[in-house]
Amino acid sequence: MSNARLMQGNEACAEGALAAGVRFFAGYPITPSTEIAEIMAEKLPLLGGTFIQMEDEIGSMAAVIGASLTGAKALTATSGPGFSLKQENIGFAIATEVPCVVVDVQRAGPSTGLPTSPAQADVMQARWGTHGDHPAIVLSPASVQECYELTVQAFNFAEEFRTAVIMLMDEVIGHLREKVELRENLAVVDRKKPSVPPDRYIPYVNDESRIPAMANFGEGYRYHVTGLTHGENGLPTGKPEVAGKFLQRLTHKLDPYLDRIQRWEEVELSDAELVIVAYGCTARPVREALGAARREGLKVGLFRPITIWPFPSGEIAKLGGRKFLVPEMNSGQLVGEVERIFGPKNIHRYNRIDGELITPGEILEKIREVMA
Amino acid sequence: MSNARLMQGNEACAEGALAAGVRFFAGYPITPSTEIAEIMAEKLPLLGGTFIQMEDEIGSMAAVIGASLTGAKALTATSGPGFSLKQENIGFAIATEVPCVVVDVQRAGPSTGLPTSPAQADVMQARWGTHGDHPAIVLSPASVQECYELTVQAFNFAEEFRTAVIMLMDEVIGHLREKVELRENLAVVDRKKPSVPPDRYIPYVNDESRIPAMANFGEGYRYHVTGLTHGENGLPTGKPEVAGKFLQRLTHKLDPYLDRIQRWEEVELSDAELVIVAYGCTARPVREALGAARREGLKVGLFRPITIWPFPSGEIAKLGGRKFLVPEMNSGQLVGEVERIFGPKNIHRYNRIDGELITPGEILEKIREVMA
Amino acid sequence: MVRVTENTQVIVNHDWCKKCGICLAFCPKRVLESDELGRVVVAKPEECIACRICERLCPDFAINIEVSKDE
Amino acid sequence: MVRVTENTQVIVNHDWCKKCGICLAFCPKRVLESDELGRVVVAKPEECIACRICERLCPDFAINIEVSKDE
Amino acid sequence: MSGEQVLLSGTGGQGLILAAIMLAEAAVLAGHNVVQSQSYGPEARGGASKAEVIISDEKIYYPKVQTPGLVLAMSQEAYRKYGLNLDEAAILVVDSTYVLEVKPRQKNFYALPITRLTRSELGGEQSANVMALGVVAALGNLLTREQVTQAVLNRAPKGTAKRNLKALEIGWQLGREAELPAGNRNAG
Amino acid sequence: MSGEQVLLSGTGGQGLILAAIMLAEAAVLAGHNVVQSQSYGPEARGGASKAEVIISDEKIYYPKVQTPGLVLAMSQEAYRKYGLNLDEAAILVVDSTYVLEVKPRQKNFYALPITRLTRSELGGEQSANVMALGVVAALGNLLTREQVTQAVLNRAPKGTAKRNLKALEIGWQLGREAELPAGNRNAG
Amino acid sequence: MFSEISEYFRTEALPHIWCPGCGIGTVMQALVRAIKTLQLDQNNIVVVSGIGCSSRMTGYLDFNTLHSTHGRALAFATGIKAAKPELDVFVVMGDGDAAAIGGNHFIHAARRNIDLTVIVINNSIYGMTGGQSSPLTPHDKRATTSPYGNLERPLQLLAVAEAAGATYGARATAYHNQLLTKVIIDAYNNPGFSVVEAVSQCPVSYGRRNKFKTPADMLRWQKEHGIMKGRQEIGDEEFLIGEIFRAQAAEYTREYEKLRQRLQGGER
Amino acid sequence: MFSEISEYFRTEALPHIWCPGCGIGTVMQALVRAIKTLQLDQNNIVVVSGIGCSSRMTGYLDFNTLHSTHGRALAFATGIKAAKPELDVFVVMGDGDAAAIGGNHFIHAARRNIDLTVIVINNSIYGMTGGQSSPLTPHDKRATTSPYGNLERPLQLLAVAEAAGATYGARATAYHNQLLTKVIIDAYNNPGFSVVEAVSQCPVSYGRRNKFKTPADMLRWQKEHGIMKGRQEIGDEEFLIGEIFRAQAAEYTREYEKLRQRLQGGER
Ligand SMILES: Cc1ncc(C[n+]2csc(CCOP(=O)(O)OP(=O)(O)O)c2C)c(N)n1
Ligand SMILES: Cc1ncc(C[n+]2csc(CCOP(=O)(O)OP(=O)(O)O)c2C)c(N)n1
Ligand code: SF4
Ligand code: SF4
Ligand code: SF4
Ligand code: SF4
Ligand code: SF4
Ligand code: SF4
Ligand SMILES: [Mg+2]
Ligand SMILES: [Mg+2]
Repeated sequence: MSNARLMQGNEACAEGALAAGVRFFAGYPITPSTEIAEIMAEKLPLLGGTFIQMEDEIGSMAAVIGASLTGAKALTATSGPGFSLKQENIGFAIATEVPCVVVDVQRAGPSTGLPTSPAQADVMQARWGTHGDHPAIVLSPASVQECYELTVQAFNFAEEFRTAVIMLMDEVIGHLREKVELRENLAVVDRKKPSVPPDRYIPYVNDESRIPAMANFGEGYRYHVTGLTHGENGLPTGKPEVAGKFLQRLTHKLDPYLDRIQRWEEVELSDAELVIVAYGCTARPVREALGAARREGLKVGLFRPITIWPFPSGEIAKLGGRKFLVPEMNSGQLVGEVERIFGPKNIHRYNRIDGELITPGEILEKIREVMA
Repeated sequence: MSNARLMQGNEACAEGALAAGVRFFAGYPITPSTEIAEIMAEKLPLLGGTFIQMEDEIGSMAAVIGASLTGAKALTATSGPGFSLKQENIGFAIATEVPCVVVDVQRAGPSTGLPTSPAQADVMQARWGTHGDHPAIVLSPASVQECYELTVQAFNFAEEFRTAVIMLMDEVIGHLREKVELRENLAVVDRKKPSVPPDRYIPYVNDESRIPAMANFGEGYRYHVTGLTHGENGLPTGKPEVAGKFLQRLTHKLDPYLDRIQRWEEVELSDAELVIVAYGCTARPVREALGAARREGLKVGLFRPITIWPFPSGEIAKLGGRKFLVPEMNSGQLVGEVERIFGPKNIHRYNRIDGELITPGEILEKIREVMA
Repeated sequence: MVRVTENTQVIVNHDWCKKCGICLAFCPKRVLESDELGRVVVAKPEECIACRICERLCPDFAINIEVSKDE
Repeated sequence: MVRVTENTQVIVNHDWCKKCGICLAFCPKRVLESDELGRVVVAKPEECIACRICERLCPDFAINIEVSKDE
Repeated sequence: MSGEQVLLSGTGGQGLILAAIMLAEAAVLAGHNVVQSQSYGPEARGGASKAEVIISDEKIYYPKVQTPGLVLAMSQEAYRKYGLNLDEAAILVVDSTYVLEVKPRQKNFYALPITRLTRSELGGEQSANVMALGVVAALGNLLTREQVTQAVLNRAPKGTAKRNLKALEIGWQLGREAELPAGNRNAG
Repeated sequence: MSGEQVLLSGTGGQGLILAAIMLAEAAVLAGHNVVQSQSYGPEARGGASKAEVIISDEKIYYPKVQTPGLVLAMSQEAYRKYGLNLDEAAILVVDSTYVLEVKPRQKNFYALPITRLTRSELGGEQSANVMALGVVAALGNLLTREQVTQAVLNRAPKGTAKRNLKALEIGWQLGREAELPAGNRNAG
Repeated sequence: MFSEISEYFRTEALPHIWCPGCGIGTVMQALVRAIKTLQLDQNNIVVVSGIGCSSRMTGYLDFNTLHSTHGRALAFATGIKAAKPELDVFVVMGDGDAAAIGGNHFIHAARRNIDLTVIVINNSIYGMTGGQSSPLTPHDKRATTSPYGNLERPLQLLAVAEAAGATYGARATAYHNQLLTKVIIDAYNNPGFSVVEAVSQCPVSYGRRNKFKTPADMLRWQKEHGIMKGRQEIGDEEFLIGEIFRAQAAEYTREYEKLRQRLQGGER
Repeated sequence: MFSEISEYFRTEALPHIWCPGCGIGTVMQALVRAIKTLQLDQNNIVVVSGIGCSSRMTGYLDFNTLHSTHGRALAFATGIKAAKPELDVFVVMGDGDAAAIGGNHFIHAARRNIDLTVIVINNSIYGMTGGQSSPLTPHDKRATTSPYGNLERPLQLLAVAEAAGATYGARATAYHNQLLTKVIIDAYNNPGFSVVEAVSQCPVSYGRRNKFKTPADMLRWQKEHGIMKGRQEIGDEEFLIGEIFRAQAAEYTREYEKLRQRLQGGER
């Protein structure tokens, strides 16, 4: 017997959060993400943490930001309709640089749609859902093990880069049960604390790192947090010079760290004439189809973005000159990013939007068609 | 004296709405869109219509959809934070195919940002802000006259194609005062009514037109409206065949009409070596810089998308082989659509995000740089 | 005095009935019983007093009391 | 009896004062007046009874009553 | 083992998802790779219910059952959807309590009165899922009885262990016995 | 006329935006093209306020003033921002009620006690904006007195027409007179 | 007999999706009986719901029906009624729908006293999503997100409605379904914002976790704990049924119509 | 004297942005005086606000301050208090902020009786956006979106708070600023959700449109219409000031702490 456990994707996500040190959860139930809240409701008080079911998703997002300001690692989880509602406050977390993680377990939409069926149609929303310019980190797990590990990673990114990180799951992965190893030796990152006494603390300092140190409420560093454009002292200002500098830093704060943030998996790419770019649940039928295709002598490989935003364009650019196929459970979203690298020539799509997971057979057929 | 009137962009938008036959407005104040609500509050009861100030933006969007179901042409107006909040119900309007128009007068964000300063940073949100796959029509006026005319157009599109249309204005245009001619002979389109008796009415019929005829509540055609995926009879279903068919029709309902929906303006493009793609307020400094550049012998022209979504890619593709410059008051949004057409080579950007309108001087300098 | 009970019919729509057991539990006359698979059986139709409690409490419109007019 | 009024100073911070006129209107002793541009003038400092009404009602922390300790 | 695909089908409320989880758990205990998934009707109750388990010693990519090796159908509708046209190489188990009309089938067919037996032996329908699990596990030859027993213990809601173990035992027995006269039985 | 650019500056509450609208309205009445815009402090009140008008017979693309032909400064801060380094070819009008420190300037400079005069002539500061408009319009030589009068009538809040017409008259007079001794006056 | 009321149903959509023993069907019956009694014009009736088990009701009713978004039914209904006041607008919501995410629309619709007939189906739980606690879950009761018993107190929905400005409030249960029909009739007849709290059983997501063995047990609990208004003291888990409050106030759409007429008469 | 309280301010941020005669500054002074009287640890105080003129207050106060999003201050504050109950959390909101877009968070924070000290600055209008009607704008008064006079009735905010479960409610005015300081102290001392409605003047966006010539006129109106609780009848535009209600109930964060301890003691 191994020490592996059978676990659902949503459960693994919750366990990952606990492993990352999460001690606060605020949420509002919604299929297919609810299990995450239910597990947190059970476990957090046992660990001295806090679970609170808020009156709606907007309040949940707000409570998570509030909790994070006191120093707690804080999580919320939702699905499409709730994700739409959270957008304003997600923008607030990003603008005020308060670390937190938002899980969106995608279901089929738009609107109420097919609440119990999978889709990958919040991909663009995860990048652009809140108003105004902003940076975004969005991760996409393709297995239950990854739900666990990427949730830890999401918190590490949130804490290190002081931002709201999106875990973009889908109904297939969230409800799937697989063997998971809850590795204990995962690196856990905590936010950088001020190294100076309160009177010398500059809460939104614009230094080379682009990531200011963060004091927690109640620890003697009194400062101001506002969603208005603000100076390095945190106080609001509309002066174009100051506001502009802040917005430049904010919008480009991730740029120096892209190497570390962008993650992907490559499968049989070296000799591949066709590169399939697939992520989340869709990567799985692709993986299955790959074997069959290779057996037919079709030189095809998989590029699986794990970080879907910032999209690993640089890495994909290196694969220029080949054909691409981007299968998605939407009517074509991330494929646009591949087009931005190469233009639309030789970029193929395969889309399914009826709430059913794409099958290996469909992928294989499409591979044959594209390579014919 | 001419019969032209001095009018603010927001005012022209309100007048356009009235000219289109709007008799219902629900909203929640927010700078820089508030004047639209204020004008509607004054004028609608005089015209036998209804203005209601709701408790928030979510409720405003809901009330507008409700009113439209009774047959009223209905409008709401907001800015960034409110636009984020409306996203869930915008998705509902699109999914249930209830005509309405949402004005977003863009201000600088993210979050509260610079509430009284302009930006163009909700461009991607206007396309992708709500969860799930969905079609979108988004219009971008560059003058006060266009605020008037495009609002009429927005309602015509909403009514003809049964969808929520976004008027994506910006603070510059919304608060600008210019001479406007309130043309009386503008074409006004009304939703297609059922031509069959109630017992033969199929509320979400999937015919060639892709746009079902719409009965109004209270007129004898009793039917069901739901944001769940539904069959042609309007009743909810999760069956992949039926749901998939519905979602296909919905997502692609605009495809046959792109020719009519996509609008743009071309200025001095015939011999242009550099094409500037600019929209909304940014088109104005570009227009001004064009003259100066031409005087310097620089062959440069303007392509101004008026319909920014669906983006007129086909038209721009015809301009292949030239250089492109996409100046925006954001850190690069619509430029991605141009890159999708050609790949990133020869596509240049110019971005300003400090809340100040780009100047003709900046554009001119950039033109020189790009053409050097 | 007219005995309406005699002309009462208790009709169960088995396509709609979900075997929740509510009608059984509240029938004052124990007209209804359930079989081994939980299906509603009109065991003592003659006892029915047409009080319609079952009809009103049934969440599924699955039980119907028909009283014939000619008493 | 100590007459504190004698040691009271009424100090207006003109950098903060927004000339709203509230202090003038509520001073029970009419200590304060406004000049032709609306600026607050301490016209009758000697009348001030240090009631601090002006101080508490001023929305701008622009008027200060200093009572010297040595009466 | 490479890709044993099991499909448990019936109606919401019969507890088939839990049975599938127990089956998957047992496979984990046995050191196999496993994926378990399900699909719901409109937000989780009432209609058709389907739970899937794939057990393999290789990596499992595609998580949905494509060619089931064993199908359990606990309602007529489930039989119609998943049993009726099932390849004869695959094992088909139907709960004859609910599945009353079946198409004759040459082999690998077991019609067993699972729910009826649960009622009579355990006084109520709860644990019919575990009895079914016993049948499936015994017929599928996938796992040892100990592994399945342990899985039931791990996953049974507290307070129900005893009852469920008993159900499992009966189910296991039922499966074994059904198998004895070698396949081709139509107990419809 | 090609691109007359006018900038009215001061603090929020002085009504300069309304004055700018009236100016723009007059230009429309005169058949010109015009754009009028403004910028606010933090959501509309308190701080600095700037209203801009561009009048032209050609199409006006860029809506913001780039090289003002006339600047009105009704506060010391506004003077510092827009008046201090103004090209001497442009006309600079300051309200000497508020703008107390000015840099000497060779020409096109008019320091006039607009607010003070409004107080003394009209008993209160309301309408100082319209008086300023009168000055600006007279000095700018942009429009006829009738056009400006009509614009004030069109745009004045109801109940204030009489007062505003009087303010306009005084302002116009003030502007005309200031101009008479030919430019270079420093009434600081 | 179902045939007496079947004209008000989309019979082709039945049987409905609710679980065995769920009280929502019983509440639906009471509503339809009220509408039948009121003899309203079917074409003139709009029923609006949000999202939840309760809100699926609109799919089964043969009126103009709108199944909107979670919590927003009253805002949609406000738009409908404000735009076309001659429609008879009913609103059906779950307790989570109405009191959790929808709480703000609830108090503002009440404040406006807009003429809507509102039925809140209170099953003390989020049924649709599988049994999380709602703002109306009683203290100490179990839910999947209150695994140790609910720490919070339930919202006094009718008290809030009254404080916010509603002009009619009543409570009945699935068990007391004739009373339910009656108070729905009264609610409709009140020209203003009228709320009926319909206590209902959710055997699957609430009952199972809270020691109710069968749906019938839950109905018995309703029978025993619903106390007709008038009795002076009520015990622990008891609650009042019947008309709870009634008040007088101007109704929104009528006020708006007066404004239109005033303005069209030239006044401002 | 400002110097007595200046330690609680970010003096570098003054003068503030509020209009001449705006009452928010006066309310801010009353709040600071209350905090000074209470002798609270400055580092332990959090002040949360939403968006609006009133909510700009947090920028001027030298505590841990959070200027959040419109209407959501209480939800942010709930997260702060729930995560770190030892903090003293004050919440400052405008009437629109608290009662319009924020109404739902308001009733649910009240229901939880979470230990927050809430000051709603009621100037009867949306000040920041230039004078639209708020849910607390009195009937018939003018606003830019009620150009013909407000058709709606104002929300009885304290009545709703009480019905929803708040355990302390009081009202004072900018004019009655010593009372205001006192009720803020009492509100802080009440271990639960405590609401102070601070009636304030907005001369620019409300006063001008509603026949108040000067800020002083508005303060005079407050003086004359604010009636100390106790008097039996109050007239038309009059309103009660002083402590309005007080109640007993379990407080959310303390209940949660009890749960943690119970579970860590091994119980479930
Ligand atoms: C914005 C949004 N959040 C959450 C959900 C998920 N959701 C669906 S129904 C529901 C609650 C149902 O509870 P209730 O309103 O009491 O209705 P019931 O199912 O109990 O009848 C929730 C949270 C959703 N559909 N939309
Ligand atoms: C989501 C959102 N909607 C609307 C606004 C615009 N807005 C800013 S403040 C405000 C209302 C201000 O009124 P109130 O809360 O009473 O505060 P006051 O300014 O009167 O102090 C509004 C509607 C916003 N910032 N965010
Ligand atoms: S109450 Fe209705 S559904 Fe329930 S058992 Fe009786 S007939 Fe069947
Ligand atoms: S009508 Fe009354 S007596 Fe007859 S079966 Fe129904 S409940 Fe029993
Ligand atoms: S109250 Fe204050 S701001 Fe107002 S006039 Fe007096 S000192 Fe100046
Ligand atoms: S302290 Fe009292 S008496 Fe003295 S100036 Fe102020 S208000 Fe007048
Ligand atoms: S979950 Fe509860 S409320 Fe929903 S249908 Fe089932 S029993 Fe009814
Ligand atoms: S608008 Fe009103 S509330 Fe806002 S600062 Fe000015 S006076 Fe105060
Ligand atoms: Mg419920
Ligand atoms: Mg206010």
